[in-house]
Order: sequence, then structure tokens, then C-alpha cells
Amino acid sequence: MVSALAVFFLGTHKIIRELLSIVSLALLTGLLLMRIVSPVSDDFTWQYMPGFFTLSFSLSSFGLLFALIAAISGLLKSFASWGINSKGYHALFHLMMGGLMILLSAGDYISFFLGWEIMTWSSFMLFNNFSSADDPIEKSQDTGFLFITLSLISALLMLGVLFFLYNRTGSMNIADGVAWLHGVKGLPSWIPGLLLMSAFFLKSGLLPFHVWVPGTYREAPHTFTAFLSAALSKVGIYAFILFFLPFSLNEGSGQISYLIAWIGAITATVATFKAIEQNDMKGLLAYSSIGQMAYVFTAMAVGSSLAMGGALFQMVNHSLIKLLLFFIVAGIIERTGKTRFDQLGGLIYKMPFSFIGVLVGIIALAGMPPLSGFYGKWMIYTSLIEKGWLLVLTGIVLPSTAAFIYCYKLIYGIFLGHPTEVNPEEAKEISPRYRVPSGLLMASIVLLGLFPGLILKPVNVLLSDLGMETLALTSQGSLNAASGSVSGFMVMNVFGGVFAVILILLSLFGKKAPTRNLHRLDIAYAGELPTEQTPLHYGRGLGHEVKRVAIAGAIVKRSLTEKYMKIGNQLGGILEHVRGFYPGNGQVSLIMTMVGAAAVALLIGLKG
Amino acid sequence: MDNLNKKDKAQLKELKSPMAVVDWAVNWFRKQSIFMLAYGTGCGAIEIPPTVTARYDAERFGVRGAATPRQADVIVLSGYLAVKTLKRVIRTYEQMQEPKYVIALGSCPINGGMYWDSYNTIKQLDRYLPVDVTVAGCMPRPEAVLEGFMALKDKIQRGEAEGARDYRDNIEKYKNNQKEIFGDKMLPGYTCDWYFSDGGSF
Amino acid sequence: MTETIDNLLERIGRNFQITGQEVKKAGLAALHCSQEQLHGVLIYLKEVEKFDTLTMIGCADWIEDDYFELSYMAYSFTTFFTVMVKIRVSRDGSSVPTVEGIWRQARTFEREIHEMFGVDFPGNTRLKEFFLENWQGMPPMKRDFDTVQFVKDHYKLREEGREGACNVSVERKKRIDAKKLELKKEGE
Amino acid sequence: MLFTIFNSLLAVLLTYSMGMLYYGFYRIGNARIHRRVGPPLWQNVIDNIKLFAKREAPGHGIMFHLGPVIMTAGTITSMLFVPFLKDSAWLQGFSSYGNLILLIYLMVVGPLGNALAVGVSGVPFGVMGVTRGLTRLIGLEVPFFLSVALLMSGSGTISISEIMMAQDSFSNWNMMAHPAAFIVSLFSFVGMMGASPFDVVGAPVEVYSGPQAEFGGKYLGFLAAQRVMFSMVKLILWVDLFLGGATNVFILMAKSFALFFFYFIVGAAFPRFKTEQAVDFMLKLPLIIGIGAVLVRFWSL
Repeated sequence: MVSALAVFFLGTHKIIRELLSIVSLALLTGLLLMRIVSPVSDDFTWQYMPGFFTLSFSLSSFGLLFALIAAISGLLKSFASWGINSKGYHALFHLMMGGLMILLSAGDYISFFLGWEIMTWSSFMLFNNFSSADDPIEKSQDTGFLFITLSLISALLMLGVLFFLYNRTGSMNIADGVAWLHGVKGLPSWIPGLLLMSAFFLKSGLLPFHVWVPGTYREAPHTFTAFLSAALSKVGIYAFILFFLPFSLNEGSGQISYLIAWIGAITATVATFKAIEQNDMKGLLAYSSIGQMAYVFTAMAVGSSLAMGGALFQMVNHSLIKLLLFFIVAGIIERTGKTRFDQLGGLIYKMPFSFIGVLVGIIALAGMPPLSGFYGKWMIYTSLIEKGWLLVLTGIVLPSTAAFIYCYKLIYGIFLGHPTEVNPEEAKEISPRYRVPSGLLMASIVLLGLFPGLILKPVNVLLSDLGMETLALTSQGSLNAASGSVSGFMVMNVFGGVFAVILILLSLFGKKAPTRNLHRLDIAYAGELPTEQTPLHYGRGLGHEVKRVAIAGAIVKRSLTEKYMKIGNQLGGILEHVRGFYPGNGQVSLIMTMVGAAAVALLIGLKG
Repeated sequence: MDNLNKKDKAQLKELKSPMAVVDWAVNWFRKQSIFMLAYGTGCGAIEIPPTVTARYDAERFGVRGAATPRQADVIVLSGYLAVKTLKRVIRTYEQMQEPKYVIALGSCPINGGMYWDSYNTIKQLDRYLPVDVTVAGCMPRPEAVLEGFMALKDKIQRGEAEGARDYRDNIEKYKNNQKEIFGDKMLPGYTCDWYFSDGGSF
Repeated sequence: MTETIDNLLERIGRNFQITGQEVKKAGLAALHCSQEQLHGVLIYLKEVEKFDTLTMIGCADWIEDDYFELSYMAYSFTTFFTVMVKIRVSRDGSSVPTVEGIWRQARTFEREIHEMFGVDFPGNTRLKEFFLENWQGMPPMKRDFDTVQFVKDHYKLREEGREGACNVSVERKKRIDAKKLELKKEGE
Repeated sequence: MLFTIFNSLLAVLLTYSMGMLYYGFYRIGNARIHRRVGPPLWQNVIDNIKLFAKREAPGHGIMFHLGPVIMTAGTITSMLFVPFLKDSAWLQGFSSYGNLILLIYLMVVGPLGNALAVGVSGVPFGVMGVTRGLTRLIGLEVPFFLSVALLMSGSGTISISEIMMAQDSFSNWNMMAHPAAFIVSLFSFVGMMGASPFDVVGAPVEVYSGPQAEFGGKYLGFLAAQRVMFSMVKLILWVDLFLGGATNVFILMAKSFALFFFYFIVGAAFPRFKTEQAVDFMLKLPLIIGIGAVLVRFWSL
């Protein structure tokens, strides 16, 4: 698997490079799919300095799922970004894929940490060096700083805890550490557990650590943002499952699970209100990613089979939806050069494909019934009700209702209303390299909406691997829970049938009462004549009145990023003296800091 | 439907062909449900609230207010029309959906009324819009306004309230008359283009 | 000592050249000054005497004596006095610098006077079309503007209307006659 | 299958006529409160037929055309996932394939579809109305979800039919068994029906009738028809959930009319909230009652 890495170094010519990129990713996907069909064990260990370091790799079924998500996202992403990237970009991207694969198949701490770091650094390089922000002033230096600082903190936390675990168990194997974590009750297991958890929360962008997400997503290359949202944000979930899932299922860990569930709910609320506030497309989607990921954590905290199924369904869905939406947004940005809602508008009849794509995306994102997004939510809600966590349920209903507003803002701001800065006469449909993967994604979202049961089979494999009960599967078209069931197939058909009947009825009326096609500006506007200059597009203002709601206003007004930056600046003042020791540029000093910190962590770990 | 009165029943008996019955029924529904857009152009605006509230209660005749021209059946122009207002009124009228009717209240829309020598009000509304019913008076009281609605209902039932059709057929004439007032500041083409063609439909 | 309007007028008279003044009724005084003095008086009223607001600017056309009289009415919320400051300007091509800088609402009043009388207010930031649309020719509120002639030229007075239109009084008469006939028949 | 289709048609007809009847009553009742005579009882039907009899309709392209269709389809689909009657094969629609959570989400599909048409028509007032509606929805859904979650976890099922079945005697009606949930849900009920304290969405004077600003003729006819049907769906849902369901159509009418009367009284008595006031109100009093009910429930267990 890791061999796929090597390919990219060979590419010198542009087309070859692109082809190689796609082929290697396709190869990776193929290999992973092969693993499903014929479960050969390719666990292997690699002894470096025998007796001291042993790297062991084995791909669990969970790792396989995440690897598949990553590989498919990477494949689609490579297709979508055909021909627009330089060589360095490809190198870094594949390096990151490699890191991801190492991480997902890691069996011991060192390979886990190694994969984690390779992934983090290469993704940092990617979005920092190949940023999509054209204007150098627009590009904020803070984003990169924030990202790398938080990543470093998380890495250090993780390193410290891992060494602590090594010291306790005397084994580099993750499984042993996990077993130790779950074996020990009380404070000794909580503190490292919480520290480790914050590292993972950081990667997935949960509440106190979400600040790096919006800026990074906004500035990353457009298609890479899709990958970030669809695949990289899932790494935190993988790590969480790896270390904590059995933990949250333990007897007596109810408070911790409840806490995680609430962290999820609060993150979702904050992120949703922030998303409504955003004026640019990628910023909105970034915050929505945070919110959607938070549901997954809430569901995992519940811990029942249904909830785990819901979490996995939601996760897969989220990957599909975010790939779709980011691809289309990337296509629109490429065609129009505009990124903000107050610059776009009125493109619906010029970009029908993108419109339908975004429509499918937002219906699924908002969790509306005929499409797949609903069923993940349905499983989460039902599991919450079965568990009796009604207040948590209320906590996640609030953001998922508020999510309708940003979903509407997304589609209205781009496609509906009146055009603002983009002349729709000149607008063209997004290019085919975005259209093909978007089409595939749309089809899979609709398919999952029709047959939500399709996902249950793989989910059941994972559940049995975790030692949990499997979910009942009666037919492909329906989902079942102890307290009720829902048939996606029926919902889709009934809705479609009713829709068709009414459309026919309306067309029958149409003969007697024809619809007159009106000019764009011929609108009921209190007798006034709007002109081209009249600001009729509501793209920026849409959702602003949410701010007047007390709770939303309180959330939107505060900015954690600013607080962090303030703390950072104060710290920076103190560290000014320390920095005197390190001559040279920032990167060198960063690396040296890291090395030093690693040494400190090692020391702490060995002593403790 | 108990509110079919004697006159309606008598009319219904005279009809011969089934199509005539359908037309009659459609007209009956149109007449029984009138969504009114009260355009308060002048002093008559104050006569509309008593007409629709407790004292005179226009709703018992099926007359109720509409918020936007798209939903309205009848536009009630209450009083004098300044040139500037007329432009908005024409625009509002053209935004309404056929069949649509115009009721003009007071003397001013008929002959200029007490503003006959004003430099800025029009003197005769039906040069510019097809008025179906005029209610004379300065101002007409709510009874007279209701009387106007009754007259309109009769016209609708007889199938004669076809001001909209008249406007469409004689659009050149109306537009020329409007042009006399507005000069080169006519309404832009998109507000009335469909009158000069078939208009798209699907 | 209570403030009276006479005291106020006296103070103004001390500082400015007032060509004439009169107290119309309690709390309402009018004073005349030259166009050059206008801004001084108004600023004095606003800043020193705390006349917070400008209620309106009026314009009267004294066609016989060939001048416009502009009245600036200032009002004080502390003493509840109204002071009208009147100036005279010539009827043709007159121009008065705007007082928008003193009271912002003067902008709208001046806009109206500009449209209706043709007085120019240099410095006004929104001196454009107000009530009238597309007006050409003489401003309509000047007294030498012949409205009847204008109406004759521009509008058609009542002629025969559209045939379809029905008059309510006629309709009502018809209906009442029919009802009477019906009652008569029933009576028989 | 044919039986189900027939039943669906029956459900549509039933809700349409019941809704028209109730709203006719609503208009007459309001008129009587104003000391007016009011329109005839079937005035709403007449209005609706007249709208369909209009000779033309305004259009802004295909999406505008589809908006009312999605809206009506959403209404009828959610109607088909509500069982009307208890212990009966009639008027069940497709309710065995769905559940309460599905229904709550289905009820939002129509308005969102219509919001697309409103957006494409380009009327800023319409979009303002839509935003108001969506914002208000935050306030409505949260207490509503809390109350139905109490029901669902109380009866251990999320299926509407089973919740309805469980209420076999008057003392077992959920309004008796879970009074706090019922009270909380009534706040949301009034809001969802669009009665007066929460009717800021289509305020005719402020936002030019909001989402409906640009619809006329047949489109408005469809919207008016679906509106009364949608109200009936909500009434029947509440009857199912809290008032013990109904074994035949007449009991259904009696119970839903009782609820409708409550809605009518509230609507006639109260002035209008602003959007944010509505949300803030819903997130205060009803939410606190709901949270209290949850706490009481789980501490007493």
C-alpha cells in the first residue's frame, strides 16, 4: 500500500503526472477493495534495530473503512483537479496519502505517531504553499500559524500520553495501551485519556479546538479542501474509535460519554450559527463540516449499535456530501472567480447541473428525508431516544434545524435571486472534470437514500469486530431499530409519485391558464421599478436576523480564534527571550522546538 | 350553496349548452371571491377601512384584501392620481393576473374632480387604464363603495367585466395615451412586452 | 428670571443686523435679515440659543414686489420658542447657500423649494428631482405659472370614456327601478 | 396497492374538505369576534376554485413552476405517513413504512422546496419571509422535539401508530399521561399552524405577504389548498399523539376541531411576535417546562 507513494517522484511531465496520480490512487482503492473481497491478512512487522523498535502494521476493518473513504476521496479529488497542480503539490499530496495509510494501518505507537505527523506536515505544506487565496493580503498569516501551533500542541499531547502508556505497559503495541487505559479505573486513566482525546478532537475540529478549521478550509486549494473535509477530518474519528470506543462502552464511564455527547452538541450549535454568519462559500461549508462531525462524536458517545451505525452512516454521508459540494463550489469559483455570496447569484438557469448538485447536497446535508442524509440522523436520533438522553437530543435538534438556514443560504446565494457581480449571460456550466465526480457522488447519495440498508452490511461487519450486536437488516430499502423502522425506498417512491401526479395536474391547468414568463426584474415590488442597480440579491444579509436571537447572537459575537490569538500573542511576548537561542528562520526554529519538546515529552514519559 | 340568489338561479335556468353552464359557474366563482388590492392614491383611501371592517363588512360579499398584485383580482383606486402615482398604478395593474378589474372611486379619476386644474394629476383615468366600475362622489361613502362592488359582481356574472381583455386588445391606444403623460420616461419594455406578443408559456 | 421671546430677540438684535422683527404670538417671533446675515443668525440660534431643530423652510412668492421670501423656522425644545428667520431673494436666478451643515433636514426642505420655485441652494448634496418626475419648464409653484393653460396643453379633459365602463349611480338606479317594479308586481 | 392509492385519495379529499370547513369556521369566527357577519362557510373553497380559474399565472422559469408542486407533494407525502384512524385499515396511508422522526423532517421538505421557487422569483421580500420562517423554525422545533421525544421514550416506540395504540383509555391519553409534554407541544403547535403570535412569516404589511409574494393564479391556488391540508395533517398528528387517536372519522373531526378551536382562540387573542422574539420565547418558557419534565421523569425512574 505504501508503495503507492513511490510513484509520484517519477512524474516529470504534466500529463504523466496527473495520470500517475490517478492510477496510483485507483490502485490503492483497488487494493483496498480487494481486501474486502478476499480478506488476506497482510499484517507485517518491520524490525529496526532489533529489540528496540518494532513497527507493526495491520489494517483492521475500521482502518479499512477509513482508508477506503480516503482513497476514494483522493481518487475523485485527483480527477477533479486534473491539470491544475504543480509537481510539488502532487508530491505532497501523495506523501500525505502515505502518511494517512501508515496511520490507519498502524499497530504501534511509533508508526501511529509517524503517520500522524507525516499527514499533518504535508497537509500544512499543501495548504500553505498552494493556497487558493490569490490576494497575498487576503491570505492570513494567522491561519497557518494557528494550524501548526494547534497541531504541535496536539502532537505533543499525544506523544506525552503515548510515552506514558509505553512506560506503564512496557509495550509499544496500541492494543496493549488501549487495554491498559480501559483496565484502570479512576483518575490515572482519565487524565491521559482526556489529553489524548483533546488531540483527536483537535484533528476533527471539535469545540474548543475548532479554530483552525475555517481558515484552513478557506485557504486550501479548492479541491484539496474537499479532501480535507471528506477524509482528513475523519482521522480524529478513527483515532477516537481506536482508543476510546470500548472505553465509552465501559460500565461506569457514563459521565465521560455524556460529556462527549454534549461537547458534540455544543460544537454543532456553535458551528451552525457561525456557518449561517459566513459570507463566503467555503467558509460556510467549513463550519458546516465542524457541525456535521460533531454529530458523529455525539453518536459515538451514545455507544449503542444503532448509534454506532448512525455515526458511521453519517460519516460516510458527510464525505460524499462534502466532496460533492466542495467540487461544485470549486467549479463555480473556477468559472466565475468569485467566492462570496454577495458576488454571486442568479446562476440557476446557466448552471443547471451545479444547481441540481448543490440541491442534492443541501438536501442531504440538512438531513431531509428522500436523500441519504436523513437516515444517519434518524439512527442517531432514535438511538438517543432509546438511550433516554433527551436533553442531548434537544441539543442536536437545535443545530440541525438551524442548519436549514445555511443550506438555504448556500443555494440561494449562488443560484437564486438576482445576479450581482457575475453576468449570467457569460457564466458557463462547471467544467467536466468537476462534473463527472459530482455526478457519481450525486448518484451515490440518491442510491443511499433509496436503499439506506446498503450501508448496514459493512456496518454490521464493523460492529461485530467491535464486539457489538449487529443491526437487523430486513431489506435493502429500510432501516430498523428496536423502537421503529423507516423505509427509504417507500419514502422516495411516495414522494416521487405524489410529485409526478401533482406536476401532471398542474400541467393540465396549464392549458387553461398558461404561465407567462416574466422578465427577471418584473417582480412584485410595491409598485416600484427595480433597476439593475437596485440591490435585490439577499445573499449576504440572509441569516443575519438569526443574530438577533439571543442565543445565536451570543455565539456569533464571540470568537474563540481571537481569544487564542490574544493568548498566543502574550505567550509570544514571553517566548521572545527564549527564541533568542534559536538563530535562523521560523521553520528551523519550529522544527527545533518540536525536537526539544519531543525530548521533554520522552523524558516525562520515561520518568513517569 | 345557499348563497345562490334568485337572480342567479333565474340566469342559470336560461342557459342552454353545457359550456355555457361551465362559463356561468366560473363567473359565479369569480364573482363570489374578489381579492381586492386597495391602492390608496388619494383621499378615498380612508373610505376603504370602514368598508372592510365591522360597520360595512365587505367580507360577507366575498371581498377581501390581497397583499400583492399577483394575488389580487381587483385594484381599487381611491381618489386622484398624480402622474407619479399613475406610473406605479399602471405597473401594479400590469402585474395582476387576468381576469382583473379596476374600480375607481371618486370624481377625480372620472374628470379630475376638484383637481381639474392641477398641473400634476391626471384628469380621466380610463384613458390610461380600463376602468370597469367608477363610483362617483367626493368622496363616495362606504355604502357607495359596496354598491360599486355589487355592480362589478353583476358585470362579472354577465361576463362583461373584460377590462383586461380590452387593455390587451387596445394596448397601442393605451400606451400612446400613457406616453402623452410620461413623455420619454415611459415604463421600461419588460413590464409590458408580453402585450405586444403572445408571451411565453409552458 | 424667566426667558421671554423679547429678551431673545433683543440678544439677537445686539449681535446681528436685523431689519425687522415682530412677535406674532406667545413663543412665535419673526425676524427679517439679509441673505448675508442668514447663516450667522441660524448658527447663533442653534449653537448659543439651543434651537435644536429646523421645523421647516417656507417659500412665498411675492410676485408684485418681485421677490421670494424664504422663512427658516427654528424650534427650541428648552424654551419652546419658534423663531422664523426671513430673507428675501430675487425671483430669477436666485441662489442661497445651503443650511444643510447646520440642520441636516434642511436638505429635504431645500430640495422641495428648489423643485417648486427654482431657487438654487449651492452646497446641497441632494438637490435632485423630488415630487415631480421628468419636469421640464417653469417650476409649478411660481405664481406666474399658468396651471390652467398647462393643464389644457398637457391633459385631455373629460371626453367620452370606454364603452364598457359602467357608472355606479346609473347601475344603482337601474337596480332600484327593477326592485320597485318587482315590488309593484308582488303588490298586484 | 389499489386500496392504498384509493385510501390516499380519500385522505387528500378528507383533509381538503375538513380543512376548508375549519378555515371557513375560522373566518366566520374571526368576523364574529370583530362583530361582523363574515363570509359564507365555503368562502375558502370559492376562493380556491377562483384561483384555479384565473386565466394566467406569473412565471419565473421552471424552478418557480416546480416550487408549489414540491410544496404540495411534501404536504401530501407527510399526510400519507400519518395514520388517521386507530384500529382500522382505512386511512393509514404509508404510515407503517415511516415513523415520527421521519414525519417531522418530511414536514419541512415542502416549505424548503417552495423556498427555492421563492428564491428564484427574485423578490427580496419573499426571501425575507423564508428566512423568517426558517429562523422561527429553530424556536418551534426544539420544544416540539423535546415533547415528542418524551412521548417516544415514554412509550418506547417511535412509530406513530404504536404511540396511538398505547392510549387505550382516557386516562392513558398522552395529554393526561404526559401533561408537561402536551403543554410544551401546544406552544409549538400554535407556531406550526402559523397562528397569531408566530405569524410573522407572511406578514402582509411588512414583507408583502412573504414567501407568497410572487405567486398568483394556479400557483397560489395550489399553495392555498396545501395550506389547509397541511394544517389538517398537523391537527391529526396531534390528535394521534396526544388525544388518543380516533376510531372513526367523526371522532377524528371532533378531536381535531377541539384543537383547532384552541388554535383559533389563541390566534384571535394575541398580537404578533417579531421573529427573534418568537424564537426567544420558545427557547425560554416551553423549553424550561420541557427540561423540567425530562428531569422529573429521569429522577423519578
